[in-house]
Amino acid sequence: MNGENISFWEKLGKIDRRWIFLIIGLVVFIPIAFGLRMTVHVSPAVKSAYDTINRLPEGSVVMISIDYDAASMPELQPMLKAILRHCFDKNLKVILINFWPLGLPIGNQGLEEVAKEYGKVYGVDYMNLGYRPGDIAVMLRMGTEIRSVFYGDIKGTPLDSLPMMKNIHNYDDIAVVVGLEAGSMGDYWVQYVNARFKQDLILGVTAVMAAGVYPYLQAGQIKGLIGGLKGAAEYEKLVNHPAFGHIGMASQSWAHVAIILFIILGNIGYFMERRRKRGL
Amino acid sequence: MIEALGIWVAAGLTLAIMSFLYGDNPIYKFAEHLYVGYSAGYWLIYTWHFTIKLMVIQPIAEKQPGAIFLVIPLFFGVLMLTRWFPRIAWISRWSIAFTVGIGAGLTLTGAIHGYIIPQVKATILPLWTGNGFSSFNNLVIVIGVLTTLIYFFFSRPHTGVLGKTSKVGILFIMIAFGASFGYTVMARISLLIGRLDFLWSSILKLVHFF
Amino acid sequence: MILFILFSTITVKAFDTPNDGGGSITIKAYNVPETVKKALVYRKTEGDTTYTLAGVMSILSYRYVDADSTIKNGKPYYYRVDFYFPDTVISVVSDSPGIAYAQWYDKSKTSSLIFLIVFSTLVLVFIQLAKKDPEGLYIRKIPALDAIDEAVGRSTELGKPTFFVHGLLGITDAGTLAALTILRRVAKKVAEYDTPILVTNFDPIVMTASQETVKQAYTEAGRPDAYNEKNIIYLTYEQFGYTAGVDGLMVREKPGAIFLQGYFFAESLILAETGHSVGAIQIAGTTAKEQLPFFVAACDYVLIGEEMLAASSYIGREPVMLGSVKGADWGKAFLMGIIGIGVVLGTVGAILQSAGNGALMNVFEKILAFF
Amino acid sequence: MLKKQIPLAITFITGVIIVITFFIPHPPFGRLQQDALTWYSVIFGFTMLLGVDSLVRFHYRKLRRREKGWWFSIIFYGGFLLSFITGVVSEVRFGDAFNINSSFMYFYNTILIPLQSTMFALLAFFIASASYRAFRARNIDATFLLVTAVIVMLGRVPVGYMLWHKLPNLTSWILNVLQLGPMRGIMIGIALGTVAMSLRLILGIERTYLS
Repeated sequence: MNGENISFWEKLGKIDRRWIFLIIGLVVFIPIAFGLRMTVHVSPAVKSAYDTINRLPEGSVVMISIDYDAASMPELQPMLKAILRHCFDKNLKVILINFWPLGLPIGNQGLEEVAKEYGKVYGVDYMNLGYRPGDIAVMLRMGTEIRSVFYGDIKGTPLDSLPMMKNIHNYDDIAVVVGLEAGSMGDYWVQYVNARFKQDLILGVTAVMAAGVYPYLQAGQIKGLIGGLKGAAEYEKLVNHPAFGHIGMASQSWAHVAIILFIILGNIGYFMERRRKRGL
Repeated sequence: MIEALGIWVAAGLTLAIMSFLYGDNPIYKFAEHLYVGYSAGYWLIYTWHFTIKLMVIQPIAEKQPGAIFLVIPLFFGVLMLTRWFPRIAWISRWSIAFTVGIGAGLTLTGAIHGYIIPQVKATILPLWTGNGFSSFNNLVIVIGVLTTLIYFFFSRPHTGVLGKTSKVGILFIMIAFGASFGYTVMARISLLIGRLDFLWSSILKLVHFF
Repeated sequence: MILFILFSTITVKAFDTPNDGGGSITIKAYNVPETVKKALVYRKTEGDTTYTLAGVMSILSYRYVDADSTIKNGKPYYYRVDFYFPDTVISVVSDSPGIAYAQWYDKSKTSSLIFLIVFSTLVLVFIQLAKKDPEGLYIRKIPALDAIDEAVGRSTELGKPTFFVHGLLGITDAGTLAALTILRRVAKKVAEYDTPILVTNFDPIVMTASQETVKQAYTEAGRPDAYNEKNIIYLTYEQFGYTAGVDGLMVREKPGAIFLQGYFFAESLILAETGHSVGAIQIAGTTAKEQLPFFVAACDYVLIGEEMLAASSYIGREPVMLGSVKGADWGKAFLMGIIGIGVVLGTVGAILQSAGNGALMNVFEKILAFF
Repeated sequence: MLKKQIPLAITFITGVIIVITFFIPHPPFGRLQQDALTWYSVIFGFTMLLGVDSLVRFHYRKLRRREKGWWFSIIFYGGFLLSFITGVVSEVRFGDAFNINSSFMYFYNTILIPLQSTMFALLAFFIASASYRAFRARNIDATFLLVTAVIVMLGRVPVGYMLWHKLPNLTSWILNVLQLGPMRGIMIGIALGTVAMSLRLILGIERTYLS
């Protein structure tokens, strides 16, 4: 092959992939480092989730279920924080529950962080039930009495010694359950808890799952749906606390554009090369 | 202090893994060996706690009904360990055969009841729904399923009509792959956003600490 | 008085839950007005003087399945359901007691049983036919399987090792078992060419099965002495730990051929891109439909879903195996026929229904419900 | 022969029993499928020892022979012992190594989580390099793949809406209708192949690891 014949475009077609890595890294990193934000358009599904919580009278109880682990943290943790801010801002009481044992420390960390911001007191304004194995069985038994599954909270403190838990026994005492889902627990919340106990439900899911859960919203089985980082950004906008989701959406958009530009450049290089080969 | 140390370690490990993007290097090698070693130990503990302790020891200790049948897996489990003794290592094939039998039985019924029947049922769609667009959608779905299945015909040459339909099938398959690929990009970028944000905030925290 | 008549139309029936192993009674309420806010189910049995709370009835389906651990088969249980209206509570007692039984056959699985019988018969019949007449058997080209020999050959020429990377599921997964068949072919070639192989495993049981497989392949190639168990290693049962480990081995050993076979999750692309960067020929195969696009994008050859499961027949070309593939194809044709007939029936039914005749549509819906 | 016939018989009997009991809800058969999964896990638990043994020996060999990069094997042992020892200690102290206050979980958080999430996050880079290299309109198949991927990618972010406000709708039509058929076809194919394979295994026709 004659080196001089290789045009700029063709060189581009065979570029060291580390340049691509660098560009993707920068495109994602710059909005984070400089706090660049993207305007976010709120979708009806997220608005409806927000309205459901916003309508609750002061002192109502919201149960948030942490059904994810570290792998889905980037998408679901911003949702958790935005929802917690909404609840604490409206003086609602929060109960955290876990169905993924490895999500325990992650959920607790988010809860403590936001509670501190609002000066909330453990056991009075919020608490964490922790994890019990049994999935569906746990969900169903909470329909009659939470204490039949959770004898104590995450640290083993008996529920009755926490002031806020005095009058909370089952789903009748919980206004809304918010399920943050990276797997199949969301389906169980809908099929068991919503169907049997008519419990109001909101789901926050990873972007990959959103399309699969959408039918629940259409069927009215859930009150709202927050999907992926984009959904988290929308919720942040609603609670007037643009945080990670907003920054993330800027990175996200730029990264998509960058990848599409790569594809276009790659194809130009490919066609230039083919034209030259035909010409020879 | 412990907290700062934790942040240092977590941020350091994050950078160490990312250095793999540039190429293999001692820092990545360090993180990789630590990862493999640590997680191998982690899963050993996990297996002990969630499998041996909760599925074997506890049911037997509490004399749960049916606990007696645990003798079966215990027997085959011990046989598996004959692999440590080359002369009788062949006995471990019995245990492999047992697990294969379980697998074959479960996947046979699972594939029929859990996949084939419901998916076929979902594909039996009327091509006229009273609405032009949704009728068209049903048609697209039915054609997509049938042509794709034709592509997976093995015992006949793909020529003539069979060949043409299987060509349509492969185009449908390519569309599905493209959609699936494009759909996943968003989630993958989110992961990187999460990681870089963690890294940046750790740096800010550490700068603040000193 | 009018209200009383309205409420008195509610009836409650208690009956054995069908298709189960006993110990469960279903309570169903009929003609429930929509104004009901909540419905609680109470249970009483012989010797009890009062009813005890059993649970909350869904007010969407008006059904409650009572599977309390105290329920014994063959014993009558009486039920009372309290319906909470905005201003009053109405109690309705079931007209007859419910008695739980265990069933010997699950009727809801009849469609599966029929398919199982049809499919097994087809496979068995074609296996018998193949034994009698092995001549007329054909299997279409699967390029990824043809490429195995080429890949191992090239790896040998370059003096580089061959890597076989197992997926993440255990031996209960059909894809893993198919991977073992492919491993056998790869190992046989490797033994013939006398080139190094490394097999990485995520699952320890798969590791033991791989060791047996490779050992057999070396024996088949006439070189049992060259087999070394230490080349078939377990790494860790942690998804990304496994990925990190395999990536590390790839960049250091620089294999000439890489086989990524089995059920993969998100790590598929990390492995395939790293393999590509070291310049290896890559042949992937998976039944994980979500990961197929990534393998298609990053590997040289890909076994798409069912192609992987047909690998053993393709490689071995034994009449019995090819017969089973032919039988499975007829099973496929059978399903396509059912889909075709169903679609025609549904379409004609829908057109007739819009013309005012719903009879065929009823038949169509009955057939669907049977599935 | 003992070495071949017994394993085949074990697979046959186990497989047939599991298939038949699938249709029988009556105890004790109704729970057999679930029990079989538990049995599988228990055997898995034992085999885990073989796996870890193989891994530990792999690194021991490297150390003993002073193979290239042998000292990284020391890091391997360090990591392994760290989780193993803190696991055993936590299991004794709390009766449950997975207690949130245990040292085992502390190291899980500081070591395993960052490693796991970063490894996962590398996908963002690889998905970019793979699209750049592989998405070329070489032929009609590749063009279909490429065009669909680009549309869906754009349709999922705000930028796509700015380019053409109907793009999100087109994307959801592709996801809900166009790709549904082939995905379902692939799944039915895999399920059929699985059934055929399981039948071959139960009947002893397919015996990769035995003969």
